[in-house]
Amino acid sequence: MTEVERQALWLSFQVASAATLAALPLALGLAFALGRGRWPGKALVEVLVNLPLVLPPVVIGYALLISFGRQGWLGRWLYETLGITFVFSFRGAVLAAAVMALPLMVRALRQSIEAIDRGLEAAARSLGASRLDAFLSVTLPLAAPGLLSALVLGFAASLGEFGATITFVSNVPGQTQTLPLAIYSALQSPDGEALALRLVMYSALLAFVALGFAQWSHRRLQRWLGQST
Amino acid sequence: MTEVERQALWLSFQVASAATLAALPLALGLAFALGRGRWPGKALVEVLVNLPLVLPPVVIGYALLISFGRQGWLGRWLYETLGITFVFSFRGAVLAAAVMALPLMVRALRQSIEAIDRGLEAAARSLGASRLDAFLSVTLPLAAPGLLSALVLGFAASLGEFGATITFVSNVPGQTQTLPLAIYSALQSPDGEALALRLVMYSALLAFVALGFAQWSHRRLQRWLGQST
Amino acid sequence: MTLEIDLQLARGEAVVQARFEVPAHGVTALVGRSGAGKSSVLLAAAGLLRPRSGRVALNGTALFDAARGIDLPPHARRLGLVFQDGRLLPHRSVRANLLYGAVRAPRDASGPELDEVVALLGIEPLLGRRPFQLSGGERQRVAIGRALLSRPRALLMDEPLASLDPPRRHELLGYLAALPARWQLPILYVTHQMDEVLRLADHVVLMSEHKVAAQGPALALLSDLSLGPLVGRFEAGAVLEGRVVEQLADWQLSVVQVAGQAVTVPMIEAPLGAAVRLRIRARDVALQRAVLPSSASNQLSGTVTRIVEREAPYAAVEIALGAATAPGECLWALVTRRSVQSLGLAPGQPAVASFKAVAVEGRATSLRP
Amino acid sequence: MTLEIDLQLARGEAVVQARFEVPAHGVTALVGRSGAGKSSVLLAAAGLLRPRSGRVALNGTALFDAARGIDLPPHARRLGLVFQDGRLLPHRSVRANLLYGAVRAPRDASGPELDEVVALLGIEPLLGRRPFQLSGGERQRVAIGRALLSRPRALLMDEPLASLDPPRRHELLGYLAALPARWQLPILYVTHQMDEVLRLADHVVLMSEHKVAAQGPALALLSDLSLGPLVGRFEAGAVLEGRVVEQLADWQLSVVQVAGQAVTVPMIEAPLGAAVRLRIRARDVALQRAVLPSSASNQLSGTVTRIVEREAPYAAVEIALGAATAPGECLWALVTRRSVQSLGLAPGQPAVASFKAVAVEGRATSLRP
Amino acid sequence: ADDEVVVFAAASLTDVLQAIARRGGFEKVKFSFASSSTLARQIEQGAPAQLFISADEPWMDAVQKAGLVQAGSRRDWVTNRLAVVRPGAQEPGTPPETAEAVQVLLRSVLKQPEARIATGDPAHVPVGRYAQAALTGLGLWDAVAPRLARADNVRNALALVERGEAPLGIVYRTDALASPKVQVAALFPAASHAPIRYPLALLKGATPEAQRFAAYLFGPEAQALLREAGFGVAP
Ligand SMILES: Nc1ncnc2c1ncn2[C@@H]1O[C@H](COP(=O)(O)OP(=O)(O)OP(=O)(O)O)[C@@H](O)[C@H]1O
Ligand SMILES: Nc1ncnc2c1ncn2[C@@H]1O[C@H](COP(=O)(O)OP(=O)(O)OP(=O)(O)O)[C@@H](O)[C@H]1O
Ligand code: MOO
Ligand SMILES: [Mg+2]
Ligand SMILES: [Mg+2]
Repeated sequence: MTEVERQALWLSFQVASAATLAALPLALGLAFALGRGRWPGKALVEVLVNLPLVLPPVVIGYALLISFGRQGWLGRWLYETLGITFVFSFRGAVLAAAVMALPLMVRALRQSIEAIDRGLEAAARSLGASRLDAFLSVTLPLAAPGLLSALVLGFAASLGEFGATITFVSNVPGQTQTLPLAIYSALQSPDGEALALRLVMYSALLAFVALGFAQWSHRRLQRWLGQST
Repeated sequence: MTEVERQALWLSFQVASAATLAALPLALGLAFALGRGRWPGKALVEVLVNLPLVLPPVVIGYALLISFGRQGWLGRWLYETLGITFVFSFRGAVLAAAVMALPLMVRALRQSIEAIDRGLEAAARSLGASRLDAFLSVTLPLAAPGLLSALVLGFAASLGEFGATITFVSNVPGQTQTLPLAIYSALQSPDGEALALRLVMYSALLAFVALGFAQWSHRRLQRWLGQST
Repeated sequence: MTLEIDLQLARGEAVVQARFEVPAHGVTALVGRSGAGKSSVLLAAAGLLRPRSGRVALNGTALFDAARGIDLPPHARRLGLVFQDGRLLPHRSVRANLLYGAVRAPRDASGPELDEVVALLGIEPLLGRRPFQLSGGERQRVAIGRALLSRPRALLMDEPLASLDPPRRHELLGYLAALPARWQLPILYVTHQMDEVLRLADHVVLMSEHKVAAQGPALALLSDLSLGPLVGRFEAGAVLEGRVVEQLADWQLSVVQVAGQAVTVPMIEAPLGAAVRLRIRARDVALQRAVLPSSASNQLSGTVTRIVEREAPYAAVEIALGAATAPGECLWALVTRRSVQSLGLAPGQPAVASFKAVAVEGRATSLRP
Repeated sequence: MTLEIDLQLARGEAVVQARFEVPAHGVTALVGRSGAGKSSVLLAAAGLLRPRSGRVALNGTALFDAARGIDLPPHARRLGLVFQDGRLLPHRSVRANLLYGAVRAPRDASGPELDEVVALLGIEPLLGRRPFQLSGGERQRVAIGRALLSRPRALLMDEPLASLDPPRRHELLGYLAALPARWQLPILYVTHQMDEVLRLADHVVLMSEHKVAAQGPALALLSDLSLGPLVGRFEAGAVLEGRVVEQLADWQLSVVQVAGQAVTVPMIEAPLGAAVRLRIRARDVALQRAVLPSSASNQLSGTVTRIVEREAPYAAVEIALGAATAPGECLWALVTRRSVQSLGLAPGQPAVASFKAVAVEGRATSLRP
Repeated sequence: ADDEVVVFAAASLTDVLQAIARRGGFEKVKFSFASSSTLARQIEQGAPAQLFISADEPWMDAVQKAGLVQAGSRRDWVTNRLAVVRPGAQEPGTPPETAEAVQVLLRSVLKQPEARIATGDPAHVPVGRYAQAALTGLGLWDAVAPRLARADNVRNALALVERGEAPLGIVYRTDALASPKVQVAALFPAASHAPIRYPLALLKGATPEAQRFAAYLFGPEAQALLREAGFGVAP
């Protein structure tokens, strides 16, 4: 494994992990709000959340670039007030991956939350739990399979994210060049196929480990929650 | 709306619908096998199914080209025995979109299937339903929320699919130029942003309609299945 | 802590209407045929179903008042609900389920402690298990324990003992009967088992077709044989009121004076002079013209006040033990119509009601005001 | 159609062991304390839990045989299981739930029809509803109907009437009692209600701590007061066997001859001479030294054969009506210990057992071989 | 990392630029390869690039118009030729460079039903635009247009030919030479389209190291490598 390969692998892992964790709280909030509530503007939020799924990633990258770029309306404000920049940095790669992973995570969580027997929450409420308490102590743990699913999906999608990342943060080895970008670069050379294949293997390996871990957790989870005969 | 735009919109709709429907039976089978069974090679299949999520779409497109191209090992066989070709055709665009959508659909279905109380299947079995019968008459209808989720995800992801499609079938206006390809194409010209924005609007509109429909079905579904208090 | 309930509640196409009080002291039984609306009333009282209109109040403070726009959220009501369908939290151990409400109760709330409840319910070996690893009856016991431990201000119990074995049921009934006085805790208790009503209830509310069909002190209501079709043929009976006059510790028997006559019953733990209630089912009472030597150690003289023909071959005969037909001094006997004729029973005639000591369920009421 | 059960079944850390037969004709009650293993046995018999070892056979044909590697899938066993927890299919209407098994049954299988079952269960107005729109008892009724309509070869019922009101329970018990003879359908029936055992069961299997503790004809088992702690204090009793000798249609009474003595009971629909069984609970029987004029129209002379001291103040007294202590000719009386003394009862002494006609539950057995 | 030099370069230059940087020992030089449009947009949004090499003049124009280019630093770096390629190993000898040769090749493909000619999308990929111009000049555009497989970059077009999915492709000579799986069947006459030029410019904030690298790119060592790869050196 060359230094560049190692860098890409490690960076991908970091970006995917960070993006997944960063998106999780937002995804949870959205899943709950979309799955349970009825409020004005819900349809709009729903479409917004899902846009990254529906539009080509390049468009999302471009949208991020013009909002979070240092010349962008949000980016400038963030830079001037907090000194944070996103473009062309690790942070940006995380942002791009998180945005792309968000709709998948929201859906997984939402599906789980909607499947929960609300009678159990009612029981918790009658035992003295406030709405928030019941959410945290009943809904959330019971949504664990969805949470796991969301984490796997988020991690996998972040791992594979390409279009938005390259458009938003460019393709600088060691800084923003994740595995997919490295693979892209390798494929640009006519004799890069061997390298590309090697990088693909790393990706697959990472996926294998992540999926294996998810599978293992899931089995434990199922054993833990039990199933009637 | 110009003719080209209309074509792209209509084609996108067709490709996304066809891909979603084509992937559904396979996704169902995989979701059931992965969610319920324990069999050798399961981990491998799991990784294979998820590869399109983990790898950059271009790689998937390239892999499709290698296998399903007319010179590819599978493609040649299909062409010689059945006369079917995929490259440069609508069919190819559908295949690419379906492959990319598959992991998302499998996960949605699987999550739903795993959440079903197996005691209900047991009840059906004791009432005279064979395993398959119980699957069709109990598991499947109870997985309806997951099915809906899978359809929405599949449709949305197919709608947004870009990298694999362009690599596999390239851009043949009217045959394979879906909205993302048109948007991408527009974005490549320094003055194409207005056009790109218009195309993005169409995509968002399509997504809006699809999500609205899903939401509506979902509400009906929930009312139909009921929830305890 | 009186629980006042007055509500109109849409349930599918039906509208459930209920208006009654659950008095501070004692158990109020809510009975009625399947689908009558009992569970709906409990859920609405607990704040889990929203009534169309009406008012629910605890000790005069509104928990729900449609007119005044009050609707306390369920957790603020602090009513301990035992659901008909259990509803244990599947992701928590039995212990954690039991303590779920307890840790959320206000510090100063009082109620039984974990050890006491665990011992009562016999669920010590199950504490580390998860709900899916329990049998049906074990689940039901945990659900009862969970509600008891949540230190509620009133208990709403929906057929809590339906799948428990007789010895456990017997034990729990005794425990539940003592709760209201011990913790100032009104209990609203749904059941289909008339023996539970007989043992537990001071007040009875009978629902029929989504409405309250009758209500009143258990005393009066259970004596009303006309309600038989709703509560079952054999279970109706009467409640006598009296005072303990003798404790036969050797025999484990108590003697209670009712309307000037002595009734021997299985030992009631109460001091001499304590007021007690005796529940005697109509089917357990035989009639004769005179006092006879028999193991039916109770033979009370009285006057036939009413004879109600029930579906053949049955007839119900009311016997007043004292001067008037005051509740608490009347017995009902369920006999065959032929016996009515062969004994020559008729209103105004004297008669002797005989029943065995073992047929009597006695309970001290002295703790009540 | 005899159902043979012999299995060892791991359940968590416990191992449930059961070996008994459910005879072709009649109802076999499976009783025992909560957690004893009753539901586990039913689930295993139906093929929904896999025993460690053992054999389950219907009419001699193995459904499961660990030794021979036979394990028929649940649907091929065709045993109608009423689950303790209902398990209606939430996505189907009540009607579709009822018919789920029916449409899957072989054409030539026999059993009751939809209309009959719907009328019996009183669920006509619910047919178009979905399970979540039903009350607890309504759900339970649909679950019973579903199993009945699946045209099973045997019925396994797990506390099927636990949340039904007394009138419905009464009606259903009558219906269920007639099923075995009507459709050649053995029934294995789990319950905690001893009155259900008394009314239904011909055979009783008693489980305790995951094992079969006792089994036998209901006759013998229910007369065995030593099992009281497991089945509850007041419910034990005896079963008398006799023949109808007179039908008093006017009074709706039947006279049955038992061991040469006449017993008057509520009308049993059976021809003169038909064999019948009478169930009489120990708590309903009073003892005296001689025949007395009372509405307790049954006063049977016999001999005290045993006196068993129960927890104070109770004692159980066995009275043989005929010459020997044959089951079917013995009564038990639950009386206070003081009565034993005051009446001077002792083994070998004559005594008169008195009980009211209304206390007897009679049932024709003539349809049985 | 402060003294790092970030170079934004068109993806089709990946190989040769890396080789040149290696030869010159520019360890501090980091590349970001992507399509020219992506890079140009990023530069407009303040990307910390110091040198931009575009495969396409309009995008360099856009960056220049945005005022991000160091005055006077824009130069054409290399040139390229448009080649017709077909699957198969490279053959020795020089391919024909006549209009006729190109026409014969293309017509033979047009005769096969369903056969397609792979190239970049004329709508936005530079190679496609040059191909369109050249084909129009040769009077073949109307016939060829419906038979084009429009890839989103040169590499993908080349891949279609490499895999034999398209019997012919129109790509840059450099791409053709780099691939062992295609052979150059003909070159478009140089006059059949506007010259293919890759403009290079130093961006605002370029460090001396960046200037040194830019200068090196025009030096003899770099030029040798460029010629080896098939590029023409800009006049
Ligand atoms: N899924 C399970 N995992 C582990 N142990 C279990 C499981 N289900 C039941 N048990 C245990 O197995 C034993 C038998 O349970 P079973 O459900 O058969 O009892 P039961 O006789 O039907 O009781 P009940 O009258 O309460 O329904 C009990 O000790 C119970 O705790
Ligand atoms: N979710 C629902 N939607 C519509 N109707 C319902 C719903 N739940 C119950 N009902 C109906 O409301 C009525 C009252 O139901 P409820 O559950 O209160 O009855 P219950 O008295 O508790 O009966 P049971 O003794 O069978 O538990 C019944 O007619 C029932 O069919
Ligand atoms: O390197 Mo390009 O900008 O894809 O021709
Ligand atoms: Mg109810
Ligand atoms: Mg059970």
